[in-house]
Amino acid sequence: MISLRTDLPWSGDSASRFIPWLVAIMVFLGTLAVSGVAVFDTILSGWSKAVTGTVTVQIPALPADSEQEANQARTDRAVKALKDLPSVEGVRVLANTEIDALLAPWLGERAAASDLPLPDLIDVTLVDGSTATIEALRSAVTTVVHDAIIDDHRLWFEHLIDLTEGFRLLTIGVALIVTTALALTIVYATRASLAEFKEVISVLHLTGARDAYVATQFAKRTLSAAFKGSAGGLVAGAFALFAIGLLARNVESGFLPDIGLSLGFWVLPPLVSLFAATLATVTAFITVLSTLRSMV
Amino acid sequence: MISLRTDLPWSGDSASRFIPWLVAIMVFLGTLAVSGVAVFDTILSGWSKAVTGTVTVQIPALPADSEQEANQARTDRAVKALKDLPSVEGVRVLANTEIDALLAPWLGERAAASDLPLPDLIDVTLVDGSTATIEALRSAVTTVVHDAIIDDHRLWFEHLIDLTEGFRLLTIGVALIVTTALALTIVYATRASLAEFKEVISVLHLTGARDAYVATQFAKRTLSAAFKGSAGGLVAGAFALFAIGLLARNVESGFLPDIGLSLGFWVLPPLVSLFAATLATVTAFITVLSTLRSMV
Amino acid sequence: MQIFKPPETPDGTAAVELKNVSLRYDDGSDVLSALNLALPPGSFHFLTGPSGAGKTSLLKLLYLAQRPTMGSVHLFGTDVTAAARRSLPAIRRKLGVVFQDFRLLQHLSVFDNVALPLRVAAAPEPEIKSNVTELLSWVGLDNFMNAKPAVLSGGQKQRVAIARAVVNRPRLILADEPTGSVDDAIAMRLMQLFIELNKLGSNIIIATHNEQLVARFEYSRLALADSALTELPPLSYRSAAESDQAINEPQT
Amino acid sequence: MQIFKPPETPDGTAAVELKNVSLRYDDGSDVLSALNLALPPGSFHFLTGPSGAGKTSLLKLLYLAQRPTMGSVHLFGTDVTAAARRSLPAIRRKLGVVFQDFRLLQHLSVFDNVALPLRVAAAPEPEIKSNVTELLSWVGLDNFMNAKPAVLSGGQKQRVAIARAVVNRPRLILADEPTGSVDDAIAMRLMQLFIELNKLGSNIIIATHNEQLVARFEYSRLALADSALTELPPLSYRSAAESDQAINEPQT
Ligand SMILES: Nc1ncnc2c1ncn2[C@@H]1O[C@H](COP(=O)(O)OP(=O)(O)OP(=O)(O)O)[C@@H](O)[C@H]1O
Ligand SMILES: Nc1ncnc2c1ncn2[C@@H]1O[C@H](COP(=O)(O)OP(=O)(O)OP(=O)(O)O)[C@@H](O)[C@H]1O
Ligand SMILES: [Mg+2]
Ligand SMILES: [Mg+2]
Repeated sequence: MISLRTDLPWSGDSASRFIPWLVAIMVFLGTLAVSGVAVFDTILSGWSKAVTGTVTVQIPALPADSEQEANQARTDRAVKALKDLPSVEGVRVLANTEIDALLAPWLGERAAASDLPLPDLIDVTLVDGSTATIEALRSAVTTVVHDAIIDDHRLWFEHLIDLTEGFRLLTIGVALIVTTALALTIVYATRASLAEFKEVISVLHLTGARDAYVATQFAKRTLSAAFKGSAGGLVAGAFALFAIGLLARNVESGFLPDIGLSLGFWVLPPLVSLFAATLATVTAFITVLSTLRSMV
Repeated sequence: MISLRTDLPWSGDSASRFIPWLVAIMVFLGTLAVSGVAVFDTILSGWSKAVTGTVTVQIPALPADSEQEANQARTDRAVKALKDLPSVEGVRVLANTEIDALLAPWLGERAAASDLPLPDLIDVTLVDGSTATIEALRSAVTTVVHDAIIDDHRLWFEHLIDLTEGFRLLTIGVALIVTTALALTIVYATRASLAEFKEVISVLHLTGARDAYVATQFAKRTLSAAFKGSAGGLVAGAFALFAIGLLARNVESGFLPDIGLSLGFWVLPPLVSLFAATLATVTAFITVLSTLRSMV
Repeated sequence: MQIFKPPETPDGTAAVELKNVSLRYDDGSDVLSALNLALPPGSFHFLTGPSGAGKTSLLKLLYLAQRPTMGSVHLFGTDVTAAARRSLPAIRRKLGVVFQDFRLLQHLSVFDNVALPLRVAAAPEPEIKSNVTELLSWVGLDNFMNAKPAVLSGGQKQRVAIARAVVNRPRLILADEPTGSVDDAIAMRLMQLFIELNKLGSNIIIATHNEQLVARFEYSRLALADSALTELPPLSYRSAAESDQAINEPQT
Repeated sequence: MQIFKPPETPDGTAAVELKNVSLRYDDGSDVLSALNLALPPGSFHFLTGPSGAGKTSLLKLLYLAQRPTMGSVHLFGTDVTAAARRSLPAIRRKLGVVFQDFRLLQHLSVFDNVALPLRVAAAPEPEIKSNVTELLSWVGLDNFMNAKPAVLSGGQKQRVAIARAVVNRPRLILADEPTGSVDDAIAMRLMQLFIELNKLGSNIIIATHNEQLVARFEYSRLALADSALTELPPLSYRSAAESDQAINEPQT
């Protein structure tokens, strides 16, 4: 009976005005963030380990009338130059059978049997996380073999993974910063609202009200405000996710792993919304109780 | 003299508590957004139009002992199947000289001169924006030529562009939503603070103060609060940009165009910050004046 | 001419006791210094003194809005200066306070303002309704039950404040200038309310600088001056026939 | 015994004029109905009436915080009910108002509160300093210049409110119960202030229900009752020797 009554003004103070907005923004960004992270994770685990940090260097064969040894010397020079680079972990010259396998789709099974001068291929494994090495590598190799070709497609792909991983981290970082800022703002909002109600609270106290009586009213108020905002944020977030979904459909399914069914995409947003509402309420309750304790 | 004095409480009200936070969040997200958009733009114009919506279909040559006509028939079958697909705009069989040019880096200048059975290559132009066609294409082609190979790397790249473009749009969208929400919140904050000061303002009025006297004090207050927040947001944004910079360095320069020197990356964030502070101040000034007019 | 006499006050533990109480605000000199006082249960006193003498400050000590800088305050045998914060609400529910500046809750109706002490103490709603209604009609505000304080006149606000202070039949009523904003007729009617409650056993302390009012009642005075408290006999001067008349034909 | 007499009031345009003024709040019946009044420049009146009669409401009409439901209000020859919003500040600067609930700005010091009307009118700072200081020492608050209103006693707040109302020598002073929170000695001193200002030419209207106070002055009364206004002669009853004494030996 009494607990349903309100001795606090239910509108017009900072907390009740701001908390819904703050929680809404928090839930909106949180929803985007967890979904984004979930999507990035799925993409990453799809692309995953298949791609290792390798580059292929191709040493074109000299015209047939040159000596066989000259070809071998060119390849050796390139291997030596590569081995000298600090960013190179391992170097391996592909056997002719491997080259045949690579060329098979282009030239059919009989490529190896032909008298065609096949290029030598060198598999270069790079030191983990080494950056900007492709140019160094290119210049090192072309210095010794001017017409060597660096096939860096795999590296590109790997960098793509790096970039996605970066976006993932950035998303988490932004979400954390924004969430912290907004949680702090809720503390401020509650304090502001307590300050505004100082007079009312003091009258309640002097009339014999207990702290719990006052704090419960505040917490309920905040809970209702937070749920309002949280629902709004969830709806806005859902719209944004729908937009992302459209985007993702635009990208061929072979390129991006299927993200529609991943757990994070559908389960996490409501959890975020619940978390935000709870965070706001608990924050408000603690702030109120500790402030009340310092009053007469 | 008088304009420097304040008859309004300078702290403890909603506006002065919240506006710095709100503006800070706005500037932070705005900074990330414009920088993000600038980066995406640079990347996109770097990758740009070089890549068109094409797929290459490769019809391997039959063993040399088969008839020449059989090869031609396979290619014709594939072309017909491709032309029947709604998602295909144009189909073009590459001339032998073009194939020679493509193979030159692999096989040297003399490939065409050799008796090697070269594959036929078909350039397929896809209808703009058609999605999920690669599988349809693959199945259509392999039904008629079982060992046809679809080279969809270019398509992948194009999809990458689509994805980046999507991120760009999403960034703009999120920035717009958050900015609007925060601008609204500033209107509310100002109204709340006017409501809190109703008594003070009424006393000022009754003492003979003009609207401009009151509104100017509010606008100055908001301006100072907004600049405080805007500076904070800019600093936080700079840190985030620094983090992005580290990420970008991690990605090889050949893959991502150089983003460090692009205009947007360095000029826009301060503009965002100025914009946010101005928006807050003007919003507050208008809100105050229109509210004052409705008072006695 | 009717002079109001105090009832016999029974002996027993003092209802209100100050032991060597001093009060000094942060930055100043003593507002109250070394006060000693013991009021028996059922007493009725005026608290007088010039503006700024410390009347409100003394009442604040009694209604636990302020702790003394030195000494101790005892209410109904409990040392409230030493009491745990937890136990204060129970003590406060035995007090009724009329604040000098009313302190009505602006967002609550007149009815809800007066009902507040009962609600805080979880009284049953029907009891609240009958008590509050009766009291509001006694102070002449039956027509303002649902009005917000903002629309009331100064005197009307004061009457709401008084009704709120006495609605839960407190054992100690502390009224700070309770008749400062009303005319003489209503003042006498409000005094009558305090007298009735006093007859039912409540201790009453009324801070006032209205000498004409004090003069009409044969109640002792607690006089504050120069930070010290002196207990004085009732004012001998008494004004006139109007007092009778005012009480017998109250105006609203 | 000294009885204060009003100065001769010069003829001319009425300083304050009500023409058939009625006031009704949103939801109720007429608080004021069909009032007519014309006060010559330099007049001094008490405004009396029981609690809730509409004294504050009438003053609100005069200080432009409320528009009449019907009729027109004229100040110094200007029809303020018809005046553009832009021109109101200029008129308000000729008014000094003591609000019944003081309305001090809590975040400003006593000095700044009193200085407010001068600052709003862009008076030079040295003039502000000397005027405010002189006035504060007259009302006995020299020691509270830098205090915030929250730490003042009820009577001290009232004196700050009065000082703020009169600091810019307004042509019309409207005081709502200006002596309700102070003792008789200070009340007489404050009345002396109003009398001095009246002698310098200000019109004065003091709303009060303190009959003892009214009785000491030979000023006419404007009596509000049942929504109507009657101009009554000065109260014949006069209380005693204390008035002389209070004015000649003011206490702080
Ligand atoms: N919170 C406070 N902080 C500092 N000083 C205070 C505070 N409250 C009151 N005072 C000072 O203590 C003195 C006594 O104030 P108090 O309100 O008790 O007087 P009072 O007797 O009630 O006067 P009045 O009749 O005018 O209401 C005053 O000088 C006042 O300025
Ligand atoms: N803003 C308002 N809205 C509605 N009714 C109001 C408003 N202000 C005053 N009233 C009503 O108008 C009547 C007159 O009020 P007013 O304050 O003018 O009385 P007063 O003569 O000043 O009384 P007091 O001596 O008690 O201060 C009262 O019944 C009051 O409830
Ligand atoms: Mg007091
Ligand atoms: Mg009034």
